[in-house]
Amino acid sequence: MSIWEYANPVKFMRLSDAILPWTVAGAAIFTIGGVLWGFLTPQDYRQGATVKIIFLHVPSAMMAINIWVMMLVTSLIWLIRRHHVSALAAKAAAPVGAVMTLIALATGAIWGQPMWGTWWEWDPRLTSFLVLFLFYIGYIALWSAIEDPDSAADLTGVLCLVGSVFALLSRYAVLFWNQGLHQGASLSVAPGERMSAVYRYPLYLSMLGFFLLFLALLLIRTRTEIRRRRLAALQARETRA
Amino acid sequence: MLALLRRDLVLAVRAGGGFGLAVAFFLIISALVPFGVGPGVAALRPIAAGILWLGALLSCLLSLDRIFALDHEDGSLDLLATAPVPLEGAVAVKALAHWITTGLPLVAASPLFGILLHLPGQAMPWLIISLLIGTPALSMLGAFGAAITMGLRRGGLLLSLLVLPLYIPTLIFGTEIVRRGADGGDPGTPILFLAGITLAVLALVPFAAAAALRINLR
Amino acid sequence: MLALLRRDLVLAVRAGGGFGLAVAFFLIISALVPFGVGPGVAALRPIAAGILWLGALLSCLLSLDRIFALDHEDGSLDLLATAPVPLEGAVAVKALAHWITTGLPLVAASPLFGILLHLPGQAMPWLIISLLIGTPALSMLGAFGAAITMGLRRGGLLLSLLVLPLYIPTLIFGTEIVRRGADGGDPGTPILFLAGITLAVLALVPFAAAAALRINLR
Amino acid sequence: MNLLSVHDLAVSRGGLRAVEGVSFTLAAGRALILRGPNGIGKTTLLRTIAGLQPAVGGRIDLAEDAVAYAAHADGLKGQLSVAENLRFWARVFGGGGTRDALEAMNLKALAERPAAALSAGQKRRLGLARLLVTGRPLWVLDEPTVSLDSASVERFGAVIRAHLATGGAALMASHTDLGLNEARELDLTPFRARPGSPRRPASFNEAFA
Amino acid sequence: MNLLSVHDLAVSRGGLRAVEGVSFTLAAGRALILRGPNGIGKTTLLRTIAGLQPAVGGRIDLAEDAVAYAAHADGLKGQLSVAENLRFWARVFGGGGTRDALEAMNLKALAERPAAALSAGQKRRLGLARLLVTGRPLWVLDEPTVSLDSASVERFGAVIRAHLATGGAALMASHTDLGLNEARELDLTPFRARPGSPRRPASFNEAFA
Ligand code: HEM
Ligand SMILES: Nc1ncnc2c1ncn2[C@@H]1O[C@H](COP(=O)(O)OP(=O)(O)OP(=O)(O)O)[C@@H](O)[C@H]1O
Ligand SMILES: Nc1ncnc2c1ncn2[C@@H]1O[C@H](COP(=O)(O)OP(=O)(O)OP(=O)(O)O)[C@@H](O)[C@H]1O
Ligand SMILES: [Mg+2]
Ligand SMILES: [Mg+2]
Repeated sequence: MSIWEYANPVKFMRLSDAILPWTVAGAAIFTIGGVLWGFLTPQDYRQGATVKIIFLHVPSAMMAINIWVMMLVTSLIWLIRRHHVSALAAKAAAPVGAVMTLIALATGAIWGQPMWGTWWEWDPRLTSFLVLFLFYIGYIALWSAIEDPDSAADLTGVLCLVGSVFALLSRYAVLFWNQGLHQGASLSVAPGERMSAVYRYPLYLSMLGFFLLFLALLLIRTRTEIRRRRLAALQARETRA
Repeated sequence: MLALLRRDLVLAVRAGGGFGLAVAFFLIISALVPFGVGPGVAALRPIAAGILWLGALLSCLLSLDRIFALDHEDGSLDLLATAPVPLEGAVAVKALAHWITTGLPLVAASPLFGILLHLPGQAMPWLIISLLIGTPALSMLGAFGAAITMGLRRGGLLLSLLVLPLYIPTLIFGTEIVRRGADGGDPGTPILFLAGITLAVLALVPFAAAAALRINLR
Repeated sequence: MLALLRRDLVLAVRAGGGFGLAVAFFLIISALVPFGVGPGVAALRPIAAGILWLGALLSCLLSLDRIFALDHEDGSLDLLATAPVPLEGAVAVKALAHWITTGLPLVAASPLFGILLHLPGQAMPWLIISLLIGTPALSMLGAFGAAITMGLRRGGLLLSLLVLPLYIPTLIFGTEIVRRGADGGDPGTPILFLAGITLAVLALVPFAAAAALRINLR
Repeated sequence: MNLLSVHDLAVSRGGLRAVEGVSFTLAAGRALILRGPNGIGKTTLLRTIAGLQPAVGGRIDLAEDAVAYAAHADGLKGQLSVAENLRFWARVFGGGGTRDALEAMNLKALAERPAAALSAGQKRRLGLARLLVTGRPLWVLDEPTVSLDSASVERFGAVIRAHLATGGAALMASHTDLGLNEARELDLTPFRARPGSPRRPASFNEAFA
Repeated sequence: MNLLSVHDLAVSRGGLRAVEGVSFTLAAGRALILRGPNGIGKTTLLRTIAGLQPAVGGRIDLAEDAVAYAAHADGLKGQLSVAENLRFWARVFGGGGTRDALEAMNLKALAERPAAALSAGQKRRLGLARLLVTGRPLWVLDEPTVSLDSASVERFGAVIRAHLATGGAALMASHTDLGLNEARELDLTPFRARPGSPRRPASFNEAFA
């Protein structure tokens, strides 16, 4: 059995058909459960109720990065092994990633208003996220601009490769750029170690929820994409004949 | 005429992005400026209005350069010139289509970029108003420049050389409105001037642009 | 290869302006910024380095968008792809030609614009050095973006959407060099980073760009 | 009734006269094919008659909004489908019948295909179909059968004949046989412009020659 | 010796196979003309053989750097003169003899004219003259005589014959008579690809159909 048979769109459809309901259900349960549990936690002594936004903010921020990594991997699979479903998965993931980035940015901004007194600060971490968002929309725009699906898949794949390198590079450049003005520990909440279990467990839960949410959306969007390609292919064949 | 408008809009949407593209470009410019001038509020606030207006100018430029050149290359312009629509009207419609795909989304999204660049809150409405009044003139003047440089193979830089000086009055009054708005001054006078410029441009420039097109078609 | 370089330079010169055009664009940008942000030394000095670098980015963008598209449309690229020159080499040569017509004149003229924008005197050499090191990367990355958007009819805005994010590291290190130079700091580290980026870009990006061209030619 | 009458026409390209002293008339129901070697000035003459450039001498009489012009570039937008392209021109010219036009040039099967995905001959067929939706009586065509296969050339001949039969006229330039035996031919070779300053220079090149 | 041999070739355009099962060989001194209706896949086949796109099936055997390709777009820069255009391609291909090439396609008189100021047929003549300066043995030509007047078509025939006589070969697609009686013809109509999923899909359209 060659690698191609294994990566067959029909097989993918069958497999995804089987696991999709479970993923959707898991996503619903864990996301809603995690966020709700988070909202029922006691108020932080320093930040008050605003801390609760962390249950949206951190999972979405993590997913935003992870989705780009996943796109890089699937793009590579497409470029090297010409696995069509893989290219479509990358295409399907991009808008989800962009929305996750947007959620992270928006919740961050909403959080920043009470915490820092400003909606936006050119903090290295926030800036890196903005840059990541730029890469996402460039990638999406390129997909939508090219008509021919094969060229579009190839070109976006190349862009994803080069873009990944530069996204990483930008992150370091941004850190370099804004060293002096970096927000002190007094402003930004200290990471994990000071976070008590009260917050940690609901956070883990909503992280899992967000991951499942992404998986469900990815599967649904990839399936739609496959169906659309199938329709286009049949139509093209009909007019050619 | 309506058919032309519809076609240009459809083309803008199909040829990648359409409405979102100008906003995205604006977002990038807003992100690049702090990289260039430094991240602090102190550095950004005073220049925010100017940068936002410059961004509008540039996104206009980048999207305008080929609106006539493409129609020229594929022969559409020859056919349009022999069609029963006045060329002046066609120019105006093309500028309108351009404004809808570039200027309008920009106006709508501008408060967001105002936040990014730390534009003071009380200046926001004025930013929107100034862009709303000013951007139609940008599209129309850009169309004029595009008509003049239509036959040239690499018009990009040359076009900006021709058009940017024409943008100066709009830029001056546009930023002045925002600046006065931010300082709590009275932006009435610059608004009047800006509106006057835009109206005059919309009324007169289509004729100049159509004349340039006719010359280039010969 | 040399023939290609020569042809591209001749074309750039004949197609209006050539060397002067980028400088003129730079001049306009330097002239527009004070209109946008206000004319005082206090307003201009802190942002001068950033504006100059942003101007370099933009003039690069405005002149790059069609370098492959034109060759594609008139069929030259098909012929070049079957010619006994590696496409990677052709890409590199085209980027080089672009740098000679845009980057180099900019580097040469930058002190003038530094004066216009009140850049402190001791920062001038650093401005020149940073541009000299950084602009080749801008041309090469721009060529990559142009190769990707080659087949699209209106690449302008999309190209900038793809390319400007790639310019971020160069922009950051480039302005940092000038800023440190102006403050009397040590610009050694950013210079090293900038040179590293440029070298890596020059070594690797031609392959990506040639791959994109091949895909677009199919 | 004459749809077009040309009297002592002189046209110029690049600042130099190409042909001069050309006179002919074209009545409804007639077709005229311009012949002549490469570079004699056929394209220039046709563009002048279509009103895209001014004549430098002589007179062109034709009704306003009578001309439909078709040249090498077909005025197609690659991102629009075949039907959309046609519909656009139908709207602009206030004509109609895109369905018949598609039928006439055998483009029915390709109607939903983006124009960028057509072969050379298919593009040309679409360019010719456009003529049908303009509703204009006088067709001015520059090498209309380039890239067409023989079946399409025949089809095109039938379209022209139908157009002539309904009171239209056609002025064409071509190097090949269009299969229109009823069409007159006019060889432009004898009208090649002779050097020598004309009374009133039409351009910089003539003014300083 | 065969300059080109094609075995069971399948080519695709827009993600769909156009023709498949095409086999032929082309020996030095021979010419082959591809025939077939519009849209059958002649251009696609020629581009595949020129190496501009990958074949989706079958084999193409030819020496490296043997092909000179010429299509509808002539690869001319309007701002360069005729001679400069030619000289550029001569340098790129390491060939030479631009003077002879100009002579052969009767472009001597136009040598200093910018290419933008040529008529359609003159441009095409320049595009064909380019073939002579490549020094390549295998010419792959897509509708080479479009826009040429009959004198130029004859001239082109003579050029091809001279190329064949010096050990070259030519593969052409055309709808018109090229005046090359010694050339073989190959009608592509019987090779039109039949729908049906191939073993290994070459594109999205085939993968999901
Ligand atoms: C628009 C703005 C913001 C963006 C793009 C952003 C982005 C991020 C990112 C990327 C992470 C890291 C997730 C991880 O690595 O685990 C994160 C975590 C976090 N952010 Fe934000 N953030 C923003 C605003 C804020 C604000 C205003 C605050 C609070 C004052 C804040 C507090 C936190 C906290 C407490 C964490 C979790 C701790 C950690 O895992 O390091 N963020 N944010
Ligand atoms: N800018 C210019 N300067 C000088 N001569 C020019 C210029 N542009 C075109 N010409 C010449 O004008 C003449 C008329 O060109 P035109 O395109 O009308 O010829 P044509 O009869 O249509 O030829 P073809 O059969 O090749 O299409 C040609 O000899 C051409 O070389
Ligand atoms: N993107 C696409 N999607 C689907 N079909 C396409 C696409 N691009 C081209 N085609 C089709 O591929 C086929 C082959 O085109 P090709 O240009 O090779 O034909 P050709 O034989 O050269 O025709 P002509 O004689 O008109 O030049 C045509 O039927 C064309 O419509
Ligand atoms: Mg002609
Ligand atoms: Mg063809």
